[in-house]
Amino acid sequence: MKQFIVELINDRFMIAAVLLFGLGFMNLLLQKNLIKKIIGFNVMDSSIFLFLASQGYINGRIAPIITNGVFDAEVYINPIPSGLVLTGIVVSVSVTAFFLALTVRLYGIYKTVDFDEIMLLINKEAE
Amino acid sequence: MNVIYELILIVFLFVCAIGAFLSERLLIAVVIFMSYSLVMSVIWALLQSPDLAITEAAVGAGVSGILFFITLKRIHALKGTKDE
Amino acid sequence: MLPYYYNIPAVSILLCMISGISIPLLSSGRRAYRLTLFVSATVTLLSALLMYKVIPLNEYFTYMMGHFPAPWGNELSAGPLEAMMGFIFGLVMFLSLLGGSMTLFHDILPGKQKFYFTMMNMLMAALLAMTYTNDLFTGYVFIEISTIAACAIVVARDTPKTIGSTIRYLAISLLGSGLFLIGVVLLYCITGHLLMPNIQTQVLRLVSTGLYTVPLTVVAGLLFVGIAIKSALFPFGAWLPMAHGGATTTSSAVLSGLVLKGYIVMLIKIFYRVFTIDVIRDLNVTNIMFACGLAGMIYGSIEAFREEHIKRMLAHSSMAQIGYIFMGIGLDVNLGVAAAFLQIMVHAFVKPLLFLCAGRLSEVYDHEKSSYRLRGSAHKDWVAGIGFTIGAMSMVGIPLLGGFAAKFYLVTSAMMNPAKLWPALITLMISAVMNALYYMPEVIAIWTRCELCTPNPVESNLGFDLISAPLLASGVIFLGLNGYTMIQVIQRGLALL
Amino acid sequence: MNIETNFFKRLNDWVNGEADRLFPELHETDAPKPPEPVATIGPLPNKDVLFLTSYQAVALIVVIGMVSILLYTVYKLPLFGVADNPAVNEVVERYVEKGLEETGAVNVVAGMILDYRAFDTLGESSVLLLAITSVMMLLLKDEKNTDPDEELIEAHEAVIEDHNRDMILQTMTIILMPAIMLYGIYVILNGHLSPGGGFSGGAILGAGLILFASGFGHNRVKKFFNMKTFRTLTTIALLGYGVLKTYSFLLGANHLPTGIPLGTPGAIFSSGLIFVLDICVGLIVACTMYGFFSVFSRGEI
Repeated sequence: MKQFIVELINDRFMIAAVLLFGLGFMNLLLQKNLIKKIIGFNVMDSSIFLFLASQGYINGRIAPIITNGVFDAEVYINPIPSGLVLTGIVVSVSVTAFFLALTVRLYGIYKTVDFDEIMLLINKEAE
Repeated sequence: MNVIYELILIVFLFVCAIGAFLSERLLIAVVIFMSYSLVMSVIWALLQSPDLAITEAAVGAGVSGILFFITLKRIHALKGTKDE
Repeated sequence: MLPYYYNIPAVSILLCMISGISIPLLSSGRRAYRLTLFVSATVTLLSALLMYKVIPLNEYFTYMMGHFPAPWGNELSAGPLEAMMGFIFGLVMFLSLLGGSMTLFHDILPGKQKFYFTMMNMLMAALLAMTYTNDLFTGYVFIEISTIAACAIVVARDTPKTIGSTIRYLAISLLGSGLFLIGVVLLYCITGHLLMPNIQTQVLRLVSTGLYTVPLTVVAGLLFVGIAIKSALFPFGAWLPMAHGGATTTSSAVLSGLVLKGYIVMLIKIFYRVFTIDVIRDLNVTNIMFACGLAGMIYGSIEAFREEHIKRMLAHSSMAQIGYIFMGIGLDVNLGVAAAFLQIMVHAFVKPLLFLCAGRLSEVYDHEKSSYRLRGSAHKDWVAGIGFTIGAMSMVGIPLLGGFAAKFYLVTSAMMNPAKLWPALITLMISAVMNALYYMPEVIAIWTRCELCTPNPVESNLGFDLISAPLLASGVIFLGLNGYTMIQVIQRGLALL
Repeated sequence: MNIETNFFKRLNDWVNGEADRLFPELHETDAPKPPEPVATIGPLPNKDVLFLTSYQAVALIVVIGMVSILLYTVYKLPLFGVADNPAVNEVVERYVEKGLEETGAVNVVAGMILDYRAFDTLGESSVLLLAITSVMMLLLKDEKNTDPDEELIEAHEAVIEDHNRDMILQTMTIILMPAIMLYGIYVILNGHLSPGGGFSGGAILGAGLILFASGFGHNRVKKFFNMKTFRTLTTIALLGYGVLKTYSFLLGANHLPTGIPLGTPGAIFSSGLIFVLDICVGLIVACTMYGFFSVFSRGEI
């Protein structure tokens, strides 16, 4: 049991990322309000990036800025994940902006932000 | 020493995430979400990736927070504030 | 020095991106339309040149983007299959733009037409990059580009229904790309690489040493589910009919003809170049594909049968065709995957033809969409009538047409796999009958004379009458006639992957 | 005494967002009520209720299944923060060791983003362009998305805004504005030397512009930053990025030297192309972030 706790503490970021992903994913699906859905989507996305960036970290090493001529790789952490996550953060911001723009337009038309209500109104219009 | 900081921050992340979804007023949910992305940028700093910390702080809390506020204003969800 | 045609993949992707970026500088929507037409035409010619060079030599090359070789910099990889897909993407994009231009300029407000063409160019670049990429994270970035661009061209029509269906489409396909990203991240954790050949060496080492087998199966599952969500396979395809039904004719033609296929081509490439197809078969991901494919064929056909709105009926039938493709891949036989590829190519020609002709036919009775009231519309617009008839017959599987060739090779590949023979044959038979049950009444309806209807005059759109309908129809007939040579070329290409 | 209780009561009310305010006399002009929801939904037909509840049950099962699968895989993955996990291989070694001499960038991450894997970042910047284009496609004012009572509320608010400019916000903007802009420009220019780079610097500049617009109103910003300058800036920056990168892609692939000097590491004008690309990416991100704000709040840039 103690060994399990030590391992839990050691892998804290990955477990936190997976649980946050579950939380965000659940809210993306179950929340009725569109704004809450978008927050859920943001939580889900940033948890994936937390998982990726925590893969790059190596204990006891510093950020990959080459300072005063120290070149060997044992001093710095792995730079690739932070490069990928940088791209990911900007992608998730632009997608959130698109999502919010759609919500504003939907409110303009249906005067409600409740996703199920909107879908029912659309189906009612379709017949 | 770092481990304790990170554990506290992770607990705070969970508190923010759950708080953002349980709060019934949207304004509070957005504010809590901005603090969530602020804590996330502190975690990036602790994980030795400063680029991400600056970007997440400026983009996560800054710009997407503002976009959320304007959307709330446009869907008349700001109860009792200047908008009313 | 590299032979000159090695640069074609990179040039065609960058050409589309730069033209997409520079469209805001143009003054009017029309000019942006002409630029997009020119760019898709050049991409078609370039890919044709690449096909002409690569297929006889049966050559597969990788192309370094920038100064740094494989594991360090980005890379593109092209072979006969990718060249063919690039050619089809360019050609069908060109023809759908040309064919649907009338409704395009009618549906979208003048101020916003330029935005629409930026989206089209970027979608073109994303489709090409997804087929040519040799790097998983570049694949993810271009999947995001194609998601935003696809949702934007659906919402370009600005009616309440399209906005509602777009938000659902965006939410579900973001879920799909999120799962795909988790797959790429997990793969990076266990293999340490992002470039497909390097990952393959690591994966084969892991499989042989039996290390990390659980993460490997989860990664294969996640990549499959992510792409299945985005290409509207059966359980995940709820967003497709509303999104494709409501959009303008060109958008729905491009969406159901090309965008759904771009993801599947990337999945096939990942399965062949990252996991190698036998590893995938051991992880029995292909059985899930087979089951979902069968269910998709039945569900899509039943929904299309019940549908009254002609465009939504076509959207449902694309869900059924996606089921065909995944069933082909799931047959565990190389000929099955080749037949799936042929089905992709046939469907990339047939569906835009059907959407364009349906759009023109519905204009005869001032945008009347219900199939019952489209009676006798073919007499007023006979080009669209003939095009629709050819497309419907190919979907039903009349010999000498593309649909028949694809179904024929699906059946022969099912024969080669006795375990999955009977379910495949039965579902193929049922869905062929269902296809006939909802396409044939359509064809009969548009050709029966109708005295008391009041069709309004049809403005002739030369681009549609002279170029796009004939070319799409001849593409279908060409694929139907020499299906055998196509299967040979595809199988050689698959062997090279 | 009653001023405090009154004051604290009002402060408490104000924080909780009740109608009463600290200084009620300033805002007694009442804005017209927002319109009632147009289509009210009666009690849901039981078919939909069944669908909704079953949807929620299935969604819950899917989420719990997904989380348990991922937890089990995390349990099997290499440990966190260990030096010999498979991700630390010859790829990382080359980025760190030869990164400085090959790209000239002291900040290895910036070198990796803008030189080793520049194709991803080109895709990335076009994602930004797509996002702002799609938001403009949805929210730019035209006959389809403007309705009269929305206009009324907005016109009314413009009147309120012009009357009592928020003194606190304006003075703070005057103080903060130079600092933010300078810091943003510093982060962009030193992208290859210190942490930061195009994305973060651009976001800071964008946030600075947003602060200025919310402090002094859109018309002041429109003097120097309207739709035309927005369009030319983003297109020139992205075209610059695309053309420069196409030049270096095509030459690099054919093993031809691009002849761009890498300069002395550590100096501002070092690392050849990365410096220029950082400025382009910074411009794109700044304009897009400000574009999001103004299209969302005003419907035009």
